[in-house]
Amino acid sequence: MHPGIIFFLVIFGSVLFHIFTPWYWTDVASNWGGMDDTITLTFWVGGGVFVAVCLFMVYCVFKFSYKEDRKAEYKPEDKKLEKILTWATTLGVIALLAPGLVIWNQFVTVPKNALQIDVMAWQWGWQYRLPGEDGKLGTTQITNINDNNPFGINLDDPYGKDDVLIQSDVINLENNQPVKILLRSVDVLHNWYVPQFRAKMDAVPGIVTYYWFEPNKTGKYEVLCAEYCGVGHYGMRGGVIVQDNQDYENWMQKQETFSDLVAKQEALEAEKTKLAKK
Amino acid sequence: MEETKKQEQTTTHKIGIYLWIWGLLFVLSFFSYMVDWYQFQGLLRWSLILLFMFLKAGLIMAFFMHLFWERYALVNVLLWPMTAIACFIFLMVSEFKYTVFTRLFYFVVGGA
Amino acid sequence: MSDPKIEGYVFKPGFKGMAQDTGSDQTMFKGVHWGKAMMWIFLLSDTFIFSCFLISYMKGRGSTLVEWPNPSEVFALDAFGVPVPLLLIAIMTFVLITSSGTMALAVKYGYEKNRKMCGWLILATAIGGLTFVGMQAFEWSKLIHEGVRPWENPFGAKQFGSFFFMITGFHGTHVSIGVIFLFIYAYKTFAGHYDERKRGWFTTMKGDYVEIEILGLYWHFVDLVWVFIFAFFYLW
Amino acid sequence: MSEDFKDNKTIQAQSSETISGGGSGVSPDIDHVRPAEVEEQDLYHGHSFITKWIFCQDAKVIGVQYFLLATFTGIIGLILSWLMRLQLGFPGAASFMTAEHYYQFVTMHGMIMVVYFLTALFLGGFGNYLIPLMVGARDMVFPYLNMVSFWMFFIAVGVLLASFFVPGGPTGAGWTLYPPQTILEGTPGSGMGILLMCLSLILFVAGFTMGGLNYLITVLQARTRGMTLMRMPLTVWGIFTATVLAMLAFPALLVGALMMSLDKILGTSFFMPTILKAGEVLEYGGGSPILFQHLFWFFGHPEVYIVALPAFGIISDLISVHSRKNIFGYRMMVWAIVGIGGLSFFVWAHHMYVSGMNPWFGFFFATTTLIIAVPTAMKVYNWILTLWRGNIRMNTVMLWCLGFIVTFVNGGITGIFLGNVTVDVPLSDTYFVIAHFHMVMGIAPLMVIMGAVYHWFPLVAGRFLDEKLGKWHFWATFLGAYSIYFPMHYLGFIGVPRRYFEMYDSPYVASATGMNEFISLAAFLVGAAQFILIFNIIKTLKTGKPAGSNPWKACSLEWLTPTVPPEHGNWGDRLPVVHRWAYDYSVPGAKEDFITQTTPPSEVVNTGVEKT
Repeated sequence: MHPGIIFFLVIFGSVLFHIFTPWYWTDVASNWGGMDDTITLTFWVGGGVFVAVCLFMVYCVFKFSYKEDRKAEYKPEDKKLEKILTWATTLGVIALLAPGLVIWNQFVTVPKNALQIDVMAWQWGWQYRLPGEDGKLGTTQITNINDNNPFGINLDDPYGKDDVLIQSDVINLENNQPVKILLRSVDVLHNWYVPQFRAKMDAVPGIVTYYWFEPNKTGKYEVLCAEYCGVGHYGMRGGVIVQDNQDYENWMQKQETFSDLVAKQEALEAEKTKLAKK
Repeated sequence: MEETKKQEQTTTHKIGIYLWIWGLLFVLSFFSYMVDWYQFQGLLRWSLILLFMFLKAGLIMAFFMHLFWERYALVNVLLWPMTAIACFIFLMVSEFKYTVFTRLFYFVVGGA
Repeated sequence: MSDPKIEGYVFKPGFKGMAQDTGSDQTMFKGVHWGKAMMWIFLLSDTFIFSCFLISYMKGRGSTLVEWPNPSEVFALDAFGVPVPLLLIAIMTFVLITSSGTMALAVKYGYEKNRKMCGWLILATAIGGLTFVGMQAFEWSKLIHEGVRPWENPFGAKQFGSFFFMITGFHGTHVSIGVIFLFIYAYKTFAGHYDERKRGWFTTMKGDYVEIEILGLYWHFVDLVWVFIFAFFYLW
Repeated sequence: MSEDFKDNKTIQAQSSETISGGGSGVSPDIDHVRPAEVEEQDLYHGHSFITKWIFCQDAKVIGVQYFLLATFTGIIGLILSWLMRLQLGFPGAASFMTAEHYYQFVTMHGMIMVVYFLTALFLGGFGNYLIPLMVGARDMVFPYLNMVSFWMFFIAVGVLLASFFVPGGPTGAGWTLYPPQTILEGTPGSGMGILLMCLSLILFVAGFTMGGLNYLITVLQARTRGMTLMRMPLTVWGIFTATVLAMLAFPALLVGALMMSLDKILGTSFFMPTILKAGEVLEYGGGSPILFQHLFWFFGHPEVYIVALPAFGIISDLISVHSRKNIFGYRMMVWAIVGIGGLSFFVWAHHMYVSGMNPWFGFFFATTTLIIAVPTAMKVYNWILTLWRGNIRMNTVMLWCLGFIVTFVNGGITGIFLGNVTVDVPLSDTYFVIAHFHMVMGIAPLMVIMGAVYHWFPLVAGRFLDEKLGKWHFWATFLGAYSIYFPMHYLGFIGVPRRYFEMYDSPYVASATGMNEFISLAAFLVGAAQFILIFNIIKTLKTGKPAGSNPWKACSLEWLTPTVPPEHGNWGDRLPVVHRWAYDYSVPGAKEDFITQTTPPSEVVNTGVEKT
C-alpha cells in the first residue's frame, strides 16, 4: 500500500473522530462562554490549517513519488510566495490573539458587585469564608490559625468579626451573582477548579490570588485540585452547589459567623472551668 | 591554532590608557561610596548608584576587557542577549510589586 | 588593538564590518583565539547566572514585608571606636580594582612578551585576589558572630542572610578559582611556557600569551560582578 | 605525551600546501577561496583502548557515547511511562503501584525524557558527531573539554539513577519541581530524592556548558575554507542555535536548583513563605514560590526549543536529501530558527497563566507567544513546499519525516491554544497540555531522531539499517503514538486534570475509562516497537548492506570524508574547501542530481546552478 494512503486515512480518521467523539466539553455553567468561543475559533482555524497542511503533504507524496526519469524543480527561493504566506499567517495569528486578549481583560477585571469568597486550601482539603453584613473580609495570617480560629483571622480586624465561616469542602453560590474567588493556601500550591466554570487559578502560599466568574446554571458541581500538591492531590476534591436566591438565603441563614464561633468557644471554655471548679 | 603571524602585528596600547582607567575606577568607586556616606535617599540615591555602577562596568568592559577595540561582531554577540535579562528584570519588578501588594492588602491592611 | 592582518581579507569598520565578518567563511570573530572566544561565551553564560541571582535577590527583597536590614549599618566597621559605614566593603572594592588594574597591565606586558613584568603583575593580581578572599572570610565570620545565618538574622528579613551568603559566596568561589589559576599562570609565565609555546597539561593547544588575556577576561569579569554586587547589595 | 602528536606533523606539512591555490590543477579565478586563517588543529591521537574508546577525545566517539547513554536513560524513561500508563489504564492492576510511586515515576519520566534523553541526545549526540563533519573541522575545538563534558553527563546520570535507591526514593514533585511542595513532607522523595535531583541537574548543566562551548566555538571559529554561516546545513544551524539557548537558559535552572537545595539543606526561605504543616508553623517565612516558577520557566521555555530547534534543522536536511530538492527558502529557514531562538527568551510565563503571577503579564506573554507562531508556521510551509515538485524517495527516512510533519503540525496548533491566554485558562493543567507537549516535543522530535538514525547510520557504521524492519518500526510508532495523543486532547476538553493517580469517581470522567484503557494499550505497543530499532541495529552492524561512500547522494560535507566511517581527524590529509550551500539538488544541466559542497564552480559552469 502506498504510504500516502495511510497518512490520508490518519487525517481523515482525525476529522471523523472529532465529529463523532463522545468526549467533549461539559456544558458551561458560568459567564465564561467566551472562553469556549475562543477555543472554538482556534479550533476551526487551527484544525483547518492542520488538515490543509497534511492533505497538501499527502498530495505531494502521491504526485511526486520517486521516478528515475523525473527531475525535481530547482528553485532556491520564492520571495513572493514566502511573503504571502508570512502575511497570511500573521493575519491569522492576530485574528486568534485579539479575542483572546479581550476576554482576558474581562477575566482580570472583576465587576464591582462581585461577592468575595475566601477559599483556603491545605494538604488536602478546602474551606470557605464569606464576608458578613459589612460586605468585607477580614485580614488573615497563617500564624493565627488554631482550633479556635480555623481561618487565621486577625482578631484586631473589625471586618473579620462577622465573616461567615464554612468549615466544609462544599460551598453554596447564588445563581447569577458574580463571585470573586480569593485563593489562599497555607502550605503548597493548589488550584480551585470547577470544569463547568472553565476558570481556574493557583492558590499560592504567601500571597492571595484571585479570579472571578458568574455561575448561571443551578446544580451541583465537583471541585478538583488542578495543581499538583503532593501524594493526596488526586483526592483533593470539593463541591459547589449553585442555588437560586431563596435557597441560597436559607442556606446562608444557617451558617456561623466568626463572632458566633468565638462566643461558642468562650461559652465552652467557661463551662469547662466551671466543671473544673466543681 | 591561532596564526603566529598575528602575534607580531598585535599592537599593544600605551600604558597611559590603563592607568587612566584605573584611576577613574578608583574615583568612581569613591563617589559611589560617598553616596552612602552622605546618606542620599530616594531617587537621587538610586540614580547615582546606577550611574556610577554602569560607568564602572562600562569602563572595565570597554578597556580592561578590550571590548572597545574588538570588532562589532563580538561586541554585538555579547550585548544583545542582555535584552532578555532586561526583560526579566523589568517583569520581576512588576511581579514583586504585585506580590507585596497582595501581601499587604490581604494580610495586613484589609478593608475591601 | 588594531584589526589583525588576514591574507585576502580587507576589514571594514563598524556595523558594515559586522555584516562582513558574519558573512565570511572560517571565523566569525576575526583573529580571535579559540580560547578567548570560548571565555567570552562562558562569561556571557556566567553573566546570566549572576543576573538570575541578582534578579532573585531583587524579587526576594522587594516582596518581603519584614524590614530589610540597613546594609550601611550592618556592614559598618568600628575604626578607632567610630562606626564607619561599609568600611571593609570599601577596602575590598579598592583591593579588587587594584588587582584588576594589575591584571590589565599583565595582559599588556604579556603581549609585549615581557616575561618578567608579566609574571610579577600576575603574582600581584593573585595576591590582591587572595587579600579579597581573606577579607571576605573576615566579613563572613563577623556577621556570623553577630548572629546572621543563611536562615535567619537578628536585623530583620530572613532573606537578608540567605541572599548575602549565597551571592557573595558564589562570587567568592569565582574569586578563589581565579586566584588558583593566577598562581598557576604566574608559574607558567615565569617558567617560560608561553615563550616556548609549551603545551598545557590538559589540552593539545600550544601555549601562548593570549592565555594571559583569557585569564584576564575572567578576572575582570569577577571584578565586574563585584561592581554590581556592591551597588545592589551594599548600597541599595 | 609528545609522541602522540607526531602524526600531526605530516598532516600539517601537507595541508599547508593547500593553503595557496584553489585545489584543482587549473585553478581558475572563479574557484578561488581565501586561504586558511588559522593553523591546523593539533589532535591527540589515542593509542590504547582506553584513550580510543572510553576517555576518548574524538568528537565522533563522544557523540556515540552520548547517544548510547542518552538512549539508555531514555529506555528507563520509557519503562517508567509504561508503569504510569498501567496505573492510568488499569488502576489496581499492579499491586506495588501506590500514589507515591506513581508520582515518582511521573517526575522521573518527565525529567529524564526532557533533559537527560532529548537534550543530551540532540546536542551531545548529534551535535558532537555532526558539527565538526558538517562544517569541515577536524574535531571539536577543545577535545579534552569535550571528553570531560561527556563524563560529567555520565556522573549526572549516575546521580539521577542513584536517587532510585536512597531512602524515600526519587523525588515525586513533578518535573517542574515547584516549591514549596517539592521539599515538604507529603511529596514523595522530599528528602534525599530532591537533593540528588538538584545535584544531578547542576552537574548536567556544568557538563553541558563544557560541551556547549565546544559546539559554539567550533561553529563560529573553526569552519573550513569557504564555509560561510549561510552555507551551513540547517542541522548545524538548529544545533548551534539550540546550544546558544542552552548556554543562556541553563543558568536560570542552575540558580533555581541551587536555591532550592539551600532551602532544603540550610532552611533558607528563598521560595518558602510562612507555612502551616500538620498544625505547626514551619521555620520558613517571606519567600516567594512564584520566583522559582519564573526561574524554572526562564529556563524551561528555551529548553523546549533546545529540543525542537535541532529537530527542525535535522528534518530540513532529511527532507531535502530524500526529496532530491533544495530546501525551500533556506534563508527564511535560518532566520526562522534564529528568530524562534531569540523570542523564546521572552515568552516563558505562558506556562504560568494560572499560576497566580501578576495577571497583567497575560497580555504581554500571549502576544509574544503568538508572535513565535509565525516563524514556526513558515518552517512548516517550507518543509511541505520542499516536498512539492520534488522527487520523493519513499524510504524509511522519508516516512519518519512525514510522520514528523503530521505530529508537529498537530502539536504546534494545539500550542496556539495554550499560548493564547484565555484559551489556556480552561485547558491548562488538564490532559490537553499533556497531549500537546508530548505531540510537539515528545513524538515529533522522536520522529526526527529516528529519521536521523536511519539516515546517518550508514555514515557511522558503514552499513544500511534494514528497510523492512524500519518500516514496521515507523508504522507501529507513528500510528501508535498518534492514537495515544490525538484522543488525549479530548480528555483535556472534558476537563480531566493532570497528575491524577486515579479519577474514576468523578461523574464526567467515567466516560473516559475506555479511552484510557485504549491509550494505555497503544502506549505499550509504541514502547515495545522501539526495541525493533535496537534489534535492527544489532542485526545490521554485522550483516547489513554495505553503504559505501555517500549512499544517499547528499551534498553536505559529512558524506564526503575520505573514509567511511570517518576516522579521527575526519578529512585525511586535506581539509575540504567549500564552494556552495548544502542543497544543490537536481540542478538543471548537471550530470547528476546533486552537486556536492566541495565541487568547484569551474566544474559546473554550464549548469543552471545559482550562486550561494
